[in-house]
Amino acid sequence: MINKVVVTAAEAVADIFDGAKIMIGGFGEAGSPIELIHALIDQGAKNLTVISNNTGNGHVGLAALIENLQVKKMICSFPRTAQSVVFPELYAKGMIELELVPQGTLAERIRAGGAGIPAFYTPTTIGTPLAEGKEIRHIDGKSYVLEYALKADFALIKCKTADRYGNLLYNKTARNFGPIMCMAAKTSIVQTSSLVEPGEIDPENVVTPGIFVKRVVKISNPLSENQLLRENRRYPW
Amino acid sequence: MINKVVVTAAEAVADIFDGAKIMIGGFGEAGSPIELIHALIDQGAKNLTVISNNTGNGHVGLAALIENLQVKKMICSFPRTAQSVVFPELYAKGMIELELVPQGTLAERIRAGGAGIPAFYTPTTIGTPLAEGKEIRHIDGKSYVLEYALKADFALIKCKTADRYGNLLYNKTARNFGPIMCMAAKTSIVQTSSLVEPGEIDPENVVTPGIFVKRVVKISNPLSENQLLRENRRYPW
Amino acid sequence: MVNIKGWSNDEIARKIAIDIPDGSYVNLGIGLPELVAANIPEGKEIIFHTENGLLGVGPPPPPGQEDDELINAGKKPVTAIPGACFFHHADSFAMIRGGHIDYCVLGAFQVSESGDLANWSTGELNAIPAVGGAMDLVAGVPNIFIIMQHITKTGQPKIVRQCTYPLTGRQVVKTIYTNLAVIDVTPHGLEVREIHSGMDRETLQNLTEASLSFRS
Amino acid sequence: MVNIKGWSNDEIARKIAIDIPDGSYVNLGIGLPELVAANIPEGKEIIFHTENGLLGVGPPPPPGQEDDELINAGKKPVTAIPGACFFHHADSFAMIRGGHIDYCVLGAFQVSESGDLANWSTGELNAIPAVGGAMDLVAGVPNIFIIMQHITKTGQPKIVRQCTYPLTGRQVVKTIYTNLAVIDVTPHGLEVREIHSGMDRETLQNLTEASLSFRS
Repeated sequence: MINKVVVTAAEAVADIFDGAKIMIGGFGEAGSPIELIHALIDQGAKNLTVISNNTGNGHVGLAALIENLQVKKMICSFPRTAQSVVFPELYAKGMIELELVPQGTLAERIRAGGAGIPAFYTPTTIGTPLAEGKEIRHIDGKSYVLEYALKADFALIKCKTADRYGNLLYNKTARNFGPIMCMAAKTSIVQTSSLVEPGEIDPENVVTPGIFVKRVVKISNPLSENQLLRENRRYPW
Repeated sequence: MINKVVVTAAEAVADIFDGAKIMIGGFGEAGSPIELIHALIDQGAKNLTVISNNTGNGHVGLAALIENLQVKKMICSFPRTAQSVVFPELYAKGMIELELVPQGTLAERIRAGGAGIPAFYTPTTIGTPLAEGKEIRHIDGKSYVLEYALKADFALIKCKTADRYGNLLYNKTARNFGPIMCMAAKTSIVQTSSLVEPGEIDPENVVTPGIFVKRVVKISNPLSENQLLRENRRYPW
Repeated sequence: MVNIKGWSNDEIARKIAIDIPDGSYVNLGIGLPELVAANIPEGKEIIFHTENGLLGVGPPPPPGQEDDELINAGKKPVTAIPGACFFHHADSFAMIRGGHIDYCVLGAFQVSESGDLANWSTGELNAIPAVGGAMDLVAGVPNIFIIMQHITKTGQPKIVRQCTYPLTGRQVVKTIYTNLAVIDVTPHGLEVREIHSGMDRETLQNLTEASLSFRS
Repeated sequence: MVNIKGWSNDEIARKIAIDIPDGSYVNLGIGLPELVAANIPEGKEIIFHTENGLLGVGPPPPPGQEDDELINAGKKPVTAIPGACFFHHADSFAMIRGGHIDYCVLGAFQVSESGDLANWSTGELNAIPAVGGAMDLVAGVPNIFIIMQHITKTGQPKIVRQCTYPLTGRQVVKTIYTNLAVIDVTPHGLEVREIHSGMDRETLQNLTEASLSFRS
């Protein structure tokens, strides 16, 4: 029987290795798999390359992972937000690398990684410093840059509802990068608030088909990053 | 107020012009927008380029459009099926052109057309006659062919449920090419069995967001192609 | 420096809201552009897109009813209108890059006379670069409107011959809405469509590095 | 020509079903390959994918309960298991091209000793070319199994040195299951893993153009 459910977040992230490339879902707080990230902090893997839209807030979740010096390099579109303090400090000290990618190109590179498309052309960044050094091609009178697929060893994703096959539903704008990161990672690890029987999710409504998911962990009441920020919490606590 | 509903199929296809490029949804009978195609036969536009996975069955729907000599060229992956008689005959006589595209490349080219990606690399067809004459590129030790996006002036699509914004739900495997063709056509025309108020479709479950749809026509009880084939019907009747 | 304040931010946003046709799909940048949503004239239906995965953004929720997982690109809580839909990031940017979003309203550091836009980096050496979705928006959306103050806080022109800050995109801006004027970017250069009643042409030109023509 | 019939189609399909590991995602080609689904051993859970947009294909429906809009790639009516999901064609081929489908079982006109596959066209001049999803499947799925008769109806070998028909893909076949033998494509050529009890090595080699080695 196919059963992708593992019992604890610790078990789910146990095989993440030093130097791994990890996609982490979320757009700001929405969709950030905070329990899985904290489990990864406990686990301790180092020299990670993290692909995520932002760099975390305060001293919890992704920011705490960075603060714990487990991340060698960030690939993201917007590394500073109002409440992002850890990354800017380490970046200023030259202690963390950054590959800046426009948000749509980031999404498309991840989707390409999952879809077996090794590279594609896009109009985004043409005429800007971010196109420098990239191959440019003219198609039907317009210019485009060549961009390569992004893949990862692991993805850490948060969703709302899952079944044992790994079929997923998300919650509102917390969906964001979850579906495409599940596609692009060799081992997608998903935390879900609710676990249901196969068939309880209408087959017409499945957002992430189970084929893209390797492990599911139930986290019934995930922490709210905003709440933790208001309380000035730090992980590890 | 945004209201994409038009009353008749005739009205919905009225501005399709001679020489237009038209995507037509469906995989065999499933998802074939038979009423819209018949309206296009009544309307009479000629020299059409049709992008569709197959070439129709018997003498109704897409096959009838071809039989009526309105189609100059087919772009498809599988132009012959058990019940396809019209296309083979015209093709043998040199009366219709064919661009043969592997099914996954066809889907990805259509999706690229809708997503603003002008071209991409794919492993499909490498080492086969269908890669002849195409640009080949080596990426990370593997070979890929360059494929270009497909766009269209119109798309004719069948769905199950729609609202006045053009948000769509499909039925089972009749979904197939519908969502990506809606993305890739300038004017997407959709026939729906059921029309509901905005908000009646759960925003988490919308398959085609309304932004990709221009016109919606209600066809409450669409004809069954299989039924018409069993009855040996021909359009126009 | 001139002491004229010109139109309020809401008045500028209102002008944009009037210029966006009924039935348009619109993406609003973070900050000033967000004012456009509240200024849509009665009877006009505009669908707002936020690149983090929602088409049909509604007004902000009442206090206490915020949902951490229903936010806009600026990470502020929003609501969803009836008829809204959620989707993932690749689909969201397919809407943008594919030319399906009709209008996008953005802020700017600088706009050049040929419509070049600089709005993501002031090029300071130690600043952390952050681009978000701005470059995708200007590459994909056919109508880019800029909302901004006409000059910087220190009195420097923001409408310039050539941008000195790193570009977001080349020849992408269609119309600039400032507190002092509404200016179209045309093949023949910048053309002032409307000027604040407290302004004269000469003063406006003095506050603008690029040269302006005036619709008569 | 040899009169041995060898294994029945169901027996061949059963061998494939045994070789596919529990929990695999599998795509079955049209025709003979479809027999694999009915031959999965008790207790093994396999998820079947059909490229026209369904993961979790179930058995055929009872007569009279067919649904024209619930079909497989061969356009035959199917059912969907609990836990199935529907998706569009681009997502479906993302599963294939992206390497997410573990196994694919296909028919063949010819297989070469290096694992080249020809299964979409006999290259006849007046035939209408039709390729469907075959080239995508062999380009994307890591394990391609072939199910076929060992020789053609006219006695010609189908396992050849070089395919003479147009290729579907180069060096893509992993294992060939015929009515007479199970043959792995290895870096050292074709290696017979199992041979039908009514066959001897020499006869099998005589029915095979490519040269075979035998696992001792």
